[in-house]
Amino acid sequence: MSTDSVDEAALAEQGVDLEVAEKAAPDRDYKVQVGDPLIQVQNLTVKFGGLTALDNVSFDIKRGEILGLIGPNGAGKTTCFNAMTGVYKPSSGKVLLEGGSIGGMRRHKITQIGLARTFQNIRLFREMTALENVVVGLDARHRTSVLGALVRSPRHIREEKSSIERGIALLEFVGIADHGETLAKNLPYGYQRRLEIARALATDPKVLCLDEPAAGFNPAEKEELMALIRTIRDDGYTVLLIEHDMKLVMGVTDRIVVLEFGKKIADGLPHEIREDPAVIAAYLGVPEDDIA
Amino acid sequence: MKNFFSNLSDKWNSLPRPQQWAFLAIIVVLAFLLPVINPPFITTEPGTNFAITCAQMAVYALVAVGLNIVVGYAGLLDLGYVAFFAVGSYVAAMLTSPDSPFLKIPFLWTVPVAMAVTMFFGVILGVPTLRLRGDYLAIVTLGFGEIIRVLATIIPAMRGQVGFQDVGRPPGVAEDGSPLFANSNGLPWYWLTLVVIIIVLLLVGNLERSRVGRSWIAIREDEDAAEIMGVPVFKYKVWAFALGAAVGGLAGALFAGQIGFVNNQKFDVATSVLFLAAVVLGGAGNKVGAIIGGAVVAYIPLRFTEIAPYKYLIFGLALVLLMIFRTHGLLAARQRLLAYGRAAYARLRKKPVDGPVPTELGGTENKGATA
Amino acid sequence: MLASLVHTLPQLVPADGEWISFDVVSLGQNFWSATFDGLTFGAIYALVALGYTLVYGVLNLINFAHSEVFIVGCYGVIFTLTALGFGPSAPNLDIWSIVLNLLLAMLVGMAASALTAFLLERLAYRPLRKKNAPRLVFLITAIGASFVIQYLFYLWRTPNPEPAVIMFKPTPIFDVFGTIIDSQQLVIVIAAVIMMIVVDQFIRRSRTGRGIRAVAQDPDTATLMGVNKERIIVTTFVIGGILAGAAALFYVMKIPSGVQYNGGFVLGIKAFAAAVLGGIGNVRGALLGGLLLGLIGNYGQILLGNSQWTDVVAFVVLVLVLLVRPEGILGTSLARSKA
Amino acid sequence: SSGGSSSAGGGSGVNIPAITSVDVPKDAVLPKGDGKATCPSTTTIAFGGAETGANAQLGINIYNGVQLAVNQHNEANPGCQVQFKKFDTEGDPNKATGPVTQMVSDQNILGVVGLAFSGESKATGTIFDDKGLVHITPSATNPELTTKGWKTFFRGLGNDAVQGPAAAKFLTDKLQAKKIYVVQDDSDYGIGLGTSTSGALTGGVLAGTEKVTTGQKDFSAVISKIMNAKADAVFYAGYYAEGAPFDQQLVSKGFTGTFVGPDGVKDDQFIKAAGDASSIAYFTCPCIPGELIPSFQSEYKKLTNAEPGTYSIEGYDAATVLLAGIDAGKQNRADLLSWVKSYDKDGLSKHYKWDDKGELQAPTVYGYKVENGKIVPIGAIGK
Amino acid sequence: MTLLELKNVNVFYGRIQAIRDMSFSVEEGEIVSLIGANGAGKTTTMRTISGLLNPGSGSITFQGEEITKVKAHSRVIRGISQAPEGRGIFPGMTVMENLDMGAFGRSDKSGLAADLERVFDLFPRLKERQKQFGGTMSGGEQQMLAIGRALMSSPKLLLLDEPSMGLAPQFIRQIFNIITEINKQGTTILLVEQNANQALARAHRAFVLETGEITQSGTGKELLANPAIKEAYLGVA
Ligand SMILES: Nc1ncnc2c1ncn2[C@@H]1O[C@H](COP(=O)(O)OP(=O)(O)OP(=O)(O)O)[C@@H](O)[C@H]1O
Ligand SMILES: Nc1ncnc2c1ncn2[C@@H]1O[C@H](COP(=O)(O)OP(=O)(O)OP(=O)(O)O)[C@@H](O)[C@H]1O
Ligand SMILES: [Mg+2]
Ligand SMILES: [Mg+2]
Repeated sequence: MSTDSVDEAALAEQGVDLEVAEKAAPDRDYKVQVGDPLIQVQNLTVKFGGLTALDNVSFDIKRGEILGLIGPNGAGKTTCFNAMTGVYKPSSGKVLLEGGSIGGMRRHKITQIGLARTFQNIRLFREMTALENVVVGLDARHRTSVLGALVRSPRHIREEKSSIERGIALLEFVGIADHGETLAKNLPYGYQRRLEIARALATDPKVLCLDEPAAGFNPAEKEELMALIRTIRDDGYTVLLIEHDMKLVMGVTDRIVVLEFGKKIADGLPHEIREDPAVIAAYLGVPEDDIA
Repeated sequence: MKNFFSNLSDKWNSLPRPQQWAFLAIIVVLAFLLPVINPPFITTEPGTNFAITCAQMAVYALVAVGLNIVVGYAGLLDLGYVAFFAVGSYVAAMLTSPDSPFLKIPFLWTVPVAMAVTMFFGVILGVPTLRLRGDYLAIVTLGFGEIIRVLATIIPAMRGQVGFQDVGRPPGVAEDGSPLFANSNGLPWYWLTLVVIIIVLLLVGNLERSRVGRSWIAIREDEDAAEIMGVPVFKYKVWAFALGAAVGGLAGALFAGQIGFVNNQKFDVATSVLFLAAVVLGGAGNKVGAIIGGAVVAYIPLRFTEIAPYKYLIFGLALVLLMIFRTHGLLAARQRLLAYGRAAYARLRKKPVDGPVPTELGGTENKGATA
Repeated sequence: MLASLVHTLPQLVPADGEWISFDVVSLGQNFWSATFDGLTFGAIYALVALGYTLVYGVLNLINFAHSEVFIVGCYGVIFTLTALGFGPSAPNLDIWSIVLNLLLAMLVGMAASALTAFLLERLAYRPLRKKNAPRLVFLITAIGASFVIQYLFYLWRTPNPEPAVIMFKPTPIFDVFGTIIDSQQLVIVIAAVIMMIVVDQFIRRSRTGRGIRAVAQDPDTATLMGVNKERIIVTTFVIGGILAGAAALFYVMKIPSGVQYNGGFVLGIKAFAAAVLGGIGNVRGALLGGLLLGLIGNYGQILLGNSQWTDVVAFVVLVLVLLVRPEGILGTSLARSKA
Repeated sequence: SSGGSSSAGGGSGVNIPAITSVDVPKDAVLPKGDGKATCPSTTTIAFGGAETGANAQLGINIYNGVQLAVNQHNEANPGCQVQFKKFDTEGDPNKATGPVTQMVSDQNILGVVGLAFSGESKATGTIFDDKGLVHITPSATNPELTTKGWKTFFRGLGNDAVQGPAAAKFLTDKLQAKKIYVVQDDSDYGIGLGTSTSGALTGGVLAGTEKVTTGQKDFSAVISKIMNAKADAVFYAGYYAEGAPFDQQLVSKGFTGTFVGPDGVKDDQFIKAAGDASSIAYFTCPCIPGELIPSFQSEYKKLTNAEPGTYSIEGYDAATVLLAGIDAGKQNRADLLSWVKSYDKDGLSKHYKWDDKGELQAPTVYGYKVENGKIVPIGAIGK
Repeated sequence: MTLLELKNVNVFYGRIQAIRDMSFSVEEGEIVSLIGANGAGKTTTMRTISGLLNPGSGSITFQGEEITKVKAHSRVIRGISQAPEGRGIFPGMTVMENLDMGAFGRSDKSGLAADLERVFDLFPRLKERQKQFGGTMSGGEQQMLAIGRALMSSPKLLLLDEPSMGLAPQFIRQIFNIITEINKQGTTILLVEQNANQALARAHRAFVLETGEITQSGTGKELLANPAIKEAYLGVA
């Protein structure tokens, strides 16, 4: 698409780095409206044997927002993620993306229709370079067939070239472009986390789910990450964020859902959550200043 | 030795493209001339005709290239790959040998038929089993290999150990009026197989540097993560199986033609395992390595026929020692998975992180206007 | 062209209907003897399968050379018995001297197998572990080592089978539905099952057993818990070897003239299949898989009237089981087995 | 235990005495010739067959016979030192092409003894034929081999079409078996021989047929069928590698009938491996008992430190045919080929004269049995 | 008394040098913190001390004895225990078995029951889930298990690699209290933390690691007050 239709100045004011954004996701609509629900989680329940890890949980993720998902250890956050992305089959309830159910869909399909994620325990393709990792993500949107690849069809060439442009742009976006040729397994932990984000972004998702992306970061690094997440949102992505670092969560999210023992106990704006006595009792448990 | 090889791949990668091509051309010419030169120490004569040795090395190399797709790229441990080789051989034999009741077609036509049939077998085997993980797949494929061999034994039309004689050959006569592709004339067979290898290599290279190759490697690295990143895991596994099978079938057909005789003896687990050894020896995932591995595996026993009882002892020792001293295979250089990766990495290396994006790839036009 | 192809197709099926004819009558007649023989072989498969399973559990490695560990044990047994004066005719010994001699042979067989397994681990695998070799490389090394061991015996013992050594004439013990179970079958099955139970309990309950399971799951962390990884690995190989040595004695009892330089290969593959059938990495699975495979093969062979079918039937059943239960019958691995 | 006891077991019921000598043709051609031969020092004959692999013993038996012939020839003929080269095919048709091509391309090789097995012979006959290199197989018995129109192929012994009926006759007449079970392996050889034998067993004496596999070690399923059929004789068409454990297991399950095997089973290795069980065994073989020819036996033993094995003498005789041609001045391939074609003389083991297909005109089949742990001949059993 | 001492240690991954000429010591009874950015080499240092990595050169002494060449498992028996980065839970063992593994190399079994009691007191969740497989525990629960397991070995020197990673806020504070507590009971602790505030506040001494080298050292309080460190590691609040 051409950039003419976009009010560049206005976007720039919002802090959107147009160049990167265009390269990373050329088909994206930058002028997103925060508002209508993009994902609806409806009465989701997941059981493991006798344990109900997720108990009748419902919430919406609205287009263009950063939704925080918090709760004590073992509350069911990762489980919720897994149920949304097709890793676990929910015992009951469903997940809708833009009104359509994604229940029973194959996992790679779920990604292709716009739900991408990172892993709490990093799972990169260790023997691939950083750039290649990102390009695998980009391939989710590509349509070259095996035959096309075999004979180097024009589409293959076109897609390969754009892969590299977009791949490099994404690496730049998360700040590890100069490690593009390094094997993923040899990247330091923090860079691996960034690479995971880049790879997930590469699938050009409607919703990006981040599972504890700041784990293992020091406060300074966390701040960079916050900036990065904001930029991602500003670029038009919707973000679902699981994180234990309250400063990060409070600083970056637009809205927060709180789980405890598999149940939703709160859902609101950050400042509301911060003062919610149930949340304080269940989770925060400590006066603010002690965390920082 | 270790340094020699790793330096080699480093050096190789740092060479500019034209120089790489020039080197490749020299290597290819040398490869073609190998049986003609018949180098003294290397030759397998007087035990075995060297041109035939070369032809068999080439067939093994081709097999290894095919198996490398399955094992090296997609990481699917296939212990029954010989089954595809067998199917290819039998297709060629049954469609050309006078011993077969089937209709006869010219030998060269059997090659695409063999590939199609083996591909079909690959899919038949793959669809039910490729959902199995890791070594469960290994034993199932091993079983499949055995089943194919045993069926060749018990189905009367497959003629068991009696086999098919006078398998067809490509057309052409030599000066003395004898067929050019006689079973005893290794040279044309070798050259034919070499040409086939080069074509297959180019095609496999194309796959490797595409979303197909990347998907395979991603599956090998972490199947779940690959799927969640949008890779249709099952589909690409079946593709790996089918394409690998097709190359195996191709090699089988050529082998049948060169030997001129097909029976059930060659297609046992031990041979399967040798094929696998070829791939790993060369460096799993590296197609050039696979070629070298295949050639070595075929070569060693033939080289030592004069000390016949010791040849497999030597072979076994060579395997163990090579693996201990070249743990990642002879050519451990990793595969490149991007079609325009060289330029991309060069760009990443040269460029300060925040600098403007050069457009040397010509993929996008420079928009100029940035806020 | 297509028409003539189709026309020739029926030729694949022989006219006399031999392609698949179920000899149900024969199976009925031979059912019990097939069962007992199947169980005896199954017990032998199971013991060998344990070696695969244990090593697989700890190193995630298909130890292809385990069939050679087994065959070396067979040579050990044969040599001992020959030295003790056993030969091609069953000796006239009282039961206690037979038992004593057999125990001695078993000990030697176990020692030979265990030593082979130990050397294999030391000389072939350990250098690879030091270099963090990928799994496939271990597999190929195993194959190479397999060749080496086979051909050492080939050179030493010629390609011919060893002369038969007969330990005792099986005496009938039970009569089940007209089929006689003899002392040999009984000894083999009972002894094998007892050994399996001992190993199972050892893995589950002993400290070393816990170490084995820890290394199986996460070698680095196991080390951080004070587990001597190298020793655990060696121990595992040696246990596998000891069991293979026991299997060797039973095998020689059953097939006195079956010891040959390459004689382990086919049995090894069957045992490996048995391990997978039961759920590789699972000790009880090995027993179950072994017995099942022995039975299935024997029934199939009789039902279909050609020994070739043994393998086909066995593998078809294996595939079917895996399709239904992708992790084998008893699924969970050594690593996951509960205490 | 009910299997054999109900009927008179062939092994115990019939006693066929061993013979202690065979007639050696008086004017048999021997390798040493007249001692006056001359030939270029490059003159070579070759052996092709299995030196390694599971059935290597047969190949070893043969090339020792050939080696003996060459040695005797060279000792006696200072003017004609024939070289001898061995080519290992492992008995595998797929591996034979390379060595055979090497043989035919070595112009010094004028004649070949081999190949040893039927399968490999089939796979390579055309190569010999193309290059006009004469070869005499001392052991490949598949009848099909002479139907291919090869001009260079000669068979130095009777084929399976001769042996099968002879074996059938031996079983029913001499051994007086009433219920015969035919078991064949999956080799070219076993299938051919098994089929021709069971085909010749007419009049209801065939109790059943069964197939086993090369490499099989456990025969319990087959054996329970045999026992249930109450057979009193088993004919095993295959090689000793499977034949020995089969026989051993048969006996240990209580079988008391007769076990008959063909040339592929007739080997000392059979007795070694089967142990006591081998005492019920008889053999048929289109081969002559070389050990009964004292001159041959002692010379062979001197060379190899072992008794002559199956086909040793056939190898020796075949080599002699070739050497005699060389001595007679047939010192190129074409000449030597026509020499063999028109050959009509006695060898140590039999008369050598081939028909136009390359089959011997008058092959004989011998019977053997096991006595005191040794294979001993019991005389000719077929024409 | 000096418990642990590193002298001129260099560590390589293939051709990459991860630790450069590192020397420092840990006195008995101390809490020493290592802080540094991602990839600075903190984990590498820990793994070198516990013996999972072998230094290319340099020496490590523990209780006055040279242990550079001592195998990792023997170091555990000598009293060095590590809760590794990434937790290292045995996924196929139950929670209880995982805890048992912690005591694998322990020679005195006397205090075992008391130690188990203490772990269960600290993390009641573990007590609830004794029979659950380690691999199915949530991230934070696994972290608790890893720390609990390390405590079960009652070590002389406890190496903790990012113990607070993945823990909910209420647990983070608790974890640091526990660390202080264990230390008071006599265990020396070497702590790697990204939560630099807490790590420095609790440490007697601390080092800052940058690309494999120690660039700053001092007491926890000193470093906490250092503006450069504040900027680099503590974030501008
Ligand atoms: N496969 C499983 N089997 C049994 N229990 C499980 C399984 N997976 C998760 N659980 C349990 O379900 C609960 C929720 O786990 P989940 O991983 O969703 O927690 P979480 O909210 O992500 O916690 P954390 O912040 O610690 O990562 C936990 O108590 C966990 O032990
Ligand atoms: N296996 C390996 N192979 C090659 N390089 C490695 C390997 N492991 C780590 N490295 C490199 O060594 C350096 C130090 O890594 P280390 O894991 O010790 O850092 P760290 O300080 O623990 O970082 P983090 O805070 O991310 O955990 C990094 O540059 C990393 O890329
Ligand atoms: Mg979680
Ligand atoms: Mg770290």
